Amino acid sequence: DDGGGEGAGAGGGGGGDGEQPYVAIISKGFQHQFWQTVNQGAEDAAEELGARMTFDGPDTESDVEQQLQQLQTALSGNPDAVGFAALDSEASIPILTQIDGQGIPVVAFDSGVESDIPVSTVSTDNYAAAAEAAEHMIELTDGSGDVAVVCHDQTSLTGIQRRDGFVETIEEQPDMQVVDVQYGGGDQLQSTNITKSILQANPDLAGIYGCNEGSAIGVVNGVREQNRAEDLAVIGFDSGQGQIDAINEGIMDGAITQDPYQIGYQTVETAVAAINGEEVEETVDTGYFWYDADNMDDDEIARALYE
Amino acid sequence: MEPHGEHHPPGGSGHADAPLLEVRSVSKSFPGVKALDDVSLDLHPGEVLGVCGENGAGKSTLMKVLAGLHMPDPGGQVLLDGRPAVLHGAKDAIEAGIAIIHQEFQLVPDQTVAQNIYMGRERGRLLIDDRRQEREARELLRNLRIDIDPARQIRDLTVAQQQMVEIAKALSLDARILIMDEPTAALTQTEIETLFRLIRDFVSPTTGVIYISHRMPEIKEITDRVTVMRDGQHVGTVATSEAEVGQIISMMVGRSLSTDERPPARRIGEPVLEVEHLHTRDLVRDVSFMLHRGEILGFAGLMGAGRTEVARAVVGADPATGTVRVNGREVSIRNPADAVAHGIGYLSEDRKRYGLLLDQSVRNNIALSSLRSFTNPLGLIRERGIAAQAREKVDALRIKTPSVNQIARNLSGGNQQKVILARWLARDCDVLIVDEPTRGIDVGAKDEIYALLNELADQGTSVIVISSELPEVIRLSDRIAVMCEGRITGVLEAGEATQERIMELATLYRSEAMGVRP
Amino acid sequence: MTAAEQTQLPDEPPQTRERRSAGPVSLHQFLAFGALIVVFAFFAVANGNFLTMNNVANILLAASVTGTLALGVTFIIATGGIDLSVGTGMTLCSVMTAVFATQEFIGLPMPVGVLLGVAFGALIGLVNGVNVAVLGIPPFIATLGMMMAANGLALVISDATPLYFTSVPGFGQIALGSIIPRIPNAVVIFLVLAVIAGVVLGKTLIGRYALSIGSNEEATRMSGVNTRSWLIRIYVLGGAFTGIAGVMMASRLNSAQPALGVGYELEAIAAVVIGGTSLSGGRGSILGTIIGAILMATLNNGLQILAVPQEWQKVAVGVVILVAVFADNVRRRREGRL
Amino acid sequence: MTAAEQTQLPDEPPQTRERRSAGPVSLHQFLAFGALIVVFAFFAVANGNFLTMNNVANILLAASVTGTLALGVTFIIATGGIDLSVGTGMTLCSVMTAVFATQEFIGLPMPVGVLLGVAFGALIGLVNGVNVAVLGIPPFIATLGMMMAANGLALVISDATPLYFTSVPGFGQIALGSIIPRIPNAVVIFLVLAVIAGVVLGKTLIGRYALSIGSNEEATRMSGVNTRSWLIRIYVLGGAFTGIAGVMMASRLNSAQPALGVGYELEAIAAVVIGGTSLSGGRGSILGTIIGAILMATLNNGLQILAVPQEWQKVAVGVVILVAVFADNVRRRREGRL
Ligand SMILES: Nc1ncnc2c1ncn2[C@@H]1O[C@H](COP(=O)(O)OP(=O)(O)OP(=O)(O)O)[C@@H](O)[C@H]1O
Ligand SMILES: Nc1ncnc2c1ncn2[C@@H]1O[C@H](COP(=O)(O)OP(=O)(O)OP(=O)(O)O)[C@@H](O)[C@H]1O
Ligand SMILES: [Mg+2]
Ligand SMILES: [Mg+2]
Repeated sequence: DDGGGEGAGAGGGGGGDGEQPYVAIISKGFQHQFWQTVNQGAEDAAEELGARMTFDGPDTESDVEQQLQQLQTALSGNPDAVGFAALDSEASIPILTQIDGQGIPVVAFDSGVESDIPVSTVSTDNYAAAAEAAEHMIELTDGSGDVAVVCHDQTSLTGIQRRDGFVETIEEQPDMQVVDVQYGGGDQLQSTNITKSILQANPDLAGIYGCNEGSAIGVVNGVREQNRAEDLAVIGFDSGQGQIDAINEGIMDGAITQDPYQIGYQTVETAVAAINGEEVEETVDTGYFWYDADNMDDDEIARALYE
Repeated sequence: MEPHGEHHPPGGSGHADAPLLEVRSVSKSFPGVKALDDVSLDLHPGEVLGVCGENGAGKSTLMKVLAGLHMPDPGGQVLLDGRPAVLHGAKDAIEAGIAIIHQEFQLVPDQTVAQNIYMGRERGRLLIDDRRQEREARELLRNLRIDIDPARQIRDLTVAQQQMVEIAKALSLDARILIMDEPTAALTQTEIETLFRLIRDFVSPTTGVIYISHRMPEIKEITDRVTVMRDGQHVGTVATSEAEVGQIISMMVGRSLSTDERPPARRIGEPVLEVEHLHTRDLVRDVSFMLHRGEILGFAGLMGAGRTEVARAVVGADPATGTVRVNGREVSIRNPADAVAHGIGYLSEDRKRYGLLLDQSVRNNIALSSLRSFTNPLGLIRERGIAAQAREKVDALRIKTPSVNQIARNLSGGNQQKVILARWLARDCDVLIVDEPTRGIDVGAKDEIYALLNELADQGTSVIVISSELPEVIRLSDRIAVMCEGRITGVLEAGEATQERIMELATLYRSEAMGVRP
Repeated sequence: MTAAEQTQLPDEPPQTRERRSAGPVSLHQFLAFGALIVVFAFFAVANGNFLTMNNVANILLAASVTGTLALGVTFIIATGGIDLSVGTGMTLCSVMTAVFATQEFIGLPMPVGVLLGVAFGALIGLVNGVNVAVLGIPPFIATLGMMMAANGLALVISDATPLYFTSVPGFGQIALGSIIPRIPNAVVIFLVLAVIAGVVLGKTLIGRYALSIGSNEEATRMSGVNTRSWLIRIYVLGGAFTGIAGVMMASRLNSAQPALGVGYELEAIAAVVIGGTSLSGGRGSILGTIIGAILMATLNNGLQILAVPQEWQKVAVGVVILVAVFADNVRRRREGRL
Repeated sequence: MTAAEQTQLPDEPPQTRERRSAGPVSLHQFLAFGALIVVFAFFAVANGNFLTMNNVANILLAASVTGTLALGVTFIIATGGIDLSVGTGMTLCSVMTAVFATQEFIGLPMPVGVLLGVAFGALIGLVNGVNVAVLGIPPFIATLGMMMAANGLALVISDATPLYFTSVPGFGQIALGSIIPRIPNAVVIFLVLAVIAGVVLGKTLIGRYALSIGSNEEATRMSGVNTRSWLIRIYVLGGAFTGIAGVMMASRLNSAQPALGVGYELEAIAAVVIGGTSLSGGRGSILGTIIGAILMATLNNGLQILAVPQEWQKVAVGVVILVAVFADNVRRRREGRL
């Protein structure tokens, strides 16, 4: 059902089908800095390429229904391409099939969709990134001791991958063990309280890992409030002022960052290419970095960090 | 209060001749109802003015205008000491020296007696001094000779005690004009006497009282003049000493009424309801009685004697032990639904709390107990049947309402009472327990209700009438059970029941009524 | 009523106002409906892509799950209660439907699985009803407890992973098939349920008693209605709607998403209240609830199509809810119903 | 009362029960307190790390933000209202405090910035109060609208990024410093506020009228109390607590986190109700609220220390809330208050 917009007299602001390519992006959220940075990258790309874009995401990363609803609504705007970060790739198949049927290219980003509908997938390998976090944890603890995980959510794909990548790598170590995994919904305060409880329950803990920005901040706060910065290895995920400060203060030993700006940028770039009928890569790996006090100021790293 | 300079000389147009309060051509319309139509009335210093009228005549509406709760329609005027007053809200009225005891209680149930009395003028500077409030309230109540502990919560008081608190609160306001809207509806003889004493103490050359009641003997006893209203209009004002009760009544209803005659004795059938060894946790002690087919059994007693509690226990509204037999078979009644299933209906004395669905229509209120009989085989309710029934009852009981779709809250107090009565008449119970069935009902309607109860009994329904008005119990009942302190102290046959005999039994265990010291 | 009097209204407390107002239910929706028309017209003019057959179907589809929850909540609120457990309860029902119907678990035939899913909703309602009516726990707390418990149980049972219905052919068709061309079945189901709910609330004993209990529970009880048992039935009925919504949700997502559901209860309650049902009980309107649900869905949809930044969307929805309810109050006051 | 009679209790409708029960407030907390003791004892026995000075301070710290919100909510609920906006309202106040105090924005001196942050909370309360008392919008809807609007505004103003207080020296000390050794200031602030709230609720006009309005608004008005204006003041007071909680939260996180806040309102309300304040208004207890808040924090802390899987934690908290409130009802019934 393309060509729906009949101009609607006075307003006319909506359609604009012909001139500018329109990319509708449905992300996994909008309230957190990570997604805001993705949004920023996408906006910049759109501007450079002369495209129009919109950006929406559900309130929480468990609200699959809201996300699909937003995707559905976005279709009413007659986009020329769709960027989509599926919360649940399987549940999105029917609507993706519908989009495919309308001949609209789909670019998956952040996490993949298990289907051949997307023309390209722009993402970070969260499992590998988490495994890298674990490697650093092993290094920091000399390969022995108990560690704990504070995660943002137990059902979303990123939540699961960042937990499992870490836990499974740690468990391979003979002398290491993950004693507790708790979920704080990415809420900084709740994550703080959780961290403190974990430290309380495990006085001999050797290290602790926070799975996303909010969780990592919570871990930092908890460690700070319990005065355990000295003897604990603390590892975070994503960036943001809070984690950067914590690394500078020496509370946090380091963190994994993805490159959300690039994720946003490349998604739009790929989508516009697809609209223009150009050949696109099946996967675009936007990469991840380990950053700590030593390399934080390196150009390559600093570009990927957001404050 | 805003003095209008234009028509009246400012200041003292002479306190001596100006009435304390004057109402000039006040009208008040509600959607579909003209509750007041060009009403005028005056109250002179030092007098008690009675206001009479049928249910829905507009008495309460007029008083609410004076209390600042309703704005009258444009055109009318309220004058205090000869000066026009604009009463915007309760505070204005209180500041203008008008205290009012509303027909429906206006107390805060979760707070104490003292806190209620001083509501709006709390004692203490930075912090509320509850001790002082209690002390002052105790003093006040002692001076008024009302025996209620000021530290008790309102919700733990009986209806009558609450009424006494309302009275004490109004008197404590140091008002010049005291308005009482059916203050005795919840009181028994002893408290009524206390109230009259308080009114007489209150009246002075600078104060006046407006007294609304449906009870003619009270009007005769306490008022100096009587203003009669009908259908929202002022019918006339007469000096009490010069007017016969019959004359007042015919002004009210526009016709004369039959006299208070007991109908000839009925033929009474076999026992329908037998109650044995009834006990409740708080009050009722070993109550046993028997009710026969077609009989009207009266329950008399002082306030707090436990009549209501017996009724509530019998219908399963409150926990109790004892046995109840219906038509000779022992039954287990755990809640009012069980009671109704066994053919026992109970009309509560507290219509607002236990009776009305205030926000629902008259027809829904009437249909509540009989709803099931209006369902078709599919389980759907037949609205037409409900409406027809409601219209029939509204006509039969002469309920004053613009339509059966009117919200119950908008009906006058007496008409609300009739609606609940209609509900039980629609249900067709074998045993009907009516608790203060004529509370707030006008004289004309009272007669109709008496006739109705008699008719019910004649048709074989057994009725228990609980009433604080002795003439009412005596007039209606075939037998009268008298209670005192939770026990039945005697059962009198119709022939032997006199007010004196009943009072004797009602005070068997104590020389003074609970709540009020003589 | 004259204009003079409107300005002269003595300061009546609004809560009392609300409690006092009532009347034939048919009138109440009028304003919510007005608000819906205004919002619709606005979006239609502002963006040409809004008023297409396709997008209207979208809006209705978006309204159907919350709307179904809201239908059940209408009954609970009519009694003067509240149900905070519908959101996570719905999710638990999705999960249980997966347990009953998918091959990975019990693998019952689809219709049986669906029925059991709905029955599970009724069971949740039963527990709520017993907690409220028999144990005397205030509805807010009883259903708050259930909200948390259901959230936890959904995660426990599903092991915190989505359960897919791939093994249940045709399950996705329940919500997304189109018996009527171009209209998703979920919309049809919602509207059929709405008609049923309207009849049940207005024309049957359970509906009448719900309103009576909300109006004055004691008086209803004293009139010989077994309020305890009816209250339980009302919560069971509400729970059944939760169950249906759970099945619809599962079908729409072709999976049970165990972490979903928190927040849906507020949306459902908001739809009910925007539709003119009073939170103090005694007054309720199914038509209003439907309009309320569609109004919320329309707002979300229209604002997104206008590409309003999402944070402003939230502000706008909050303000529109306030304005709609306020305007409704004004209208009722005009009509002298307050 | 004999044993025989207890079994014969007729089924009284619980809502009325609740309404009817009352009495000296001091008694009400007894059971919530009992529940707290039981929970505490259980965790102490189950895990040796639970009962340390440090962990007790942790629990109190965890209770202090929600507890402060709950103090304000107690006043609103006492009037028979409800406040759903405290969670996101708190966040908005955090953001506004950052706007006032940090160098990146206005950069006022810290005490001024903090005061303005609190005042902003009062402003939110004012809007709620006007919506409820003047415009006649039911509290649930008025504060639901505000909840959404505040959520959106916090994101808009902060541009959806956390605002850090690094430029405001000493700001973190507001919550985390220790005037009293080993006790974080947030705990001290919370307890001081609790004492103030207790006096205000019990001994001043605003508290008294809050309870009166909740018990019988019409009667209160007829006593010459300007209920409209008092209601507004009560909402403003509640809003001020929201503002203080916002500052405490910001100080604790040394940043304003704009996406936070949804869900805190239910926790605050739960604390209030567990503490014996009746949702139908007229009855309220600050001591109860404190105990309720600490009980919830203890549960979360203890279950985490026991490393109970999170999904089971939710179930456990839900069930404990139900049991605590139910047991409280039973006790009150025993005392013949029902
Ligand atoms: N708020 C209202 N809305 C609509 N009608 C009302 C309202 N208040 C009173 N009425 C109507 O006004 C008329 C007068 O009522 P009012 O209460 O003044 O009667 P009353 O003389 O006090 O009767 P009663 O003796 O029964 O108390 C009645 O018909 C009543 O239904
Ligand atoms: N302690 C109490 N707390 C609450 N309500 C009470 C208490 N005592 C009595 N009541 C209620 O007050 C009302 C009257 O009490 P009771 O049954 O003892 O007296 P009665 O003989 O019917 O007198 P009345 O003429 O006042 O109705 C009843 O509704 C009863 O439930
Ligand atoms: Mg009257
Ligand atoms: Mg009685």
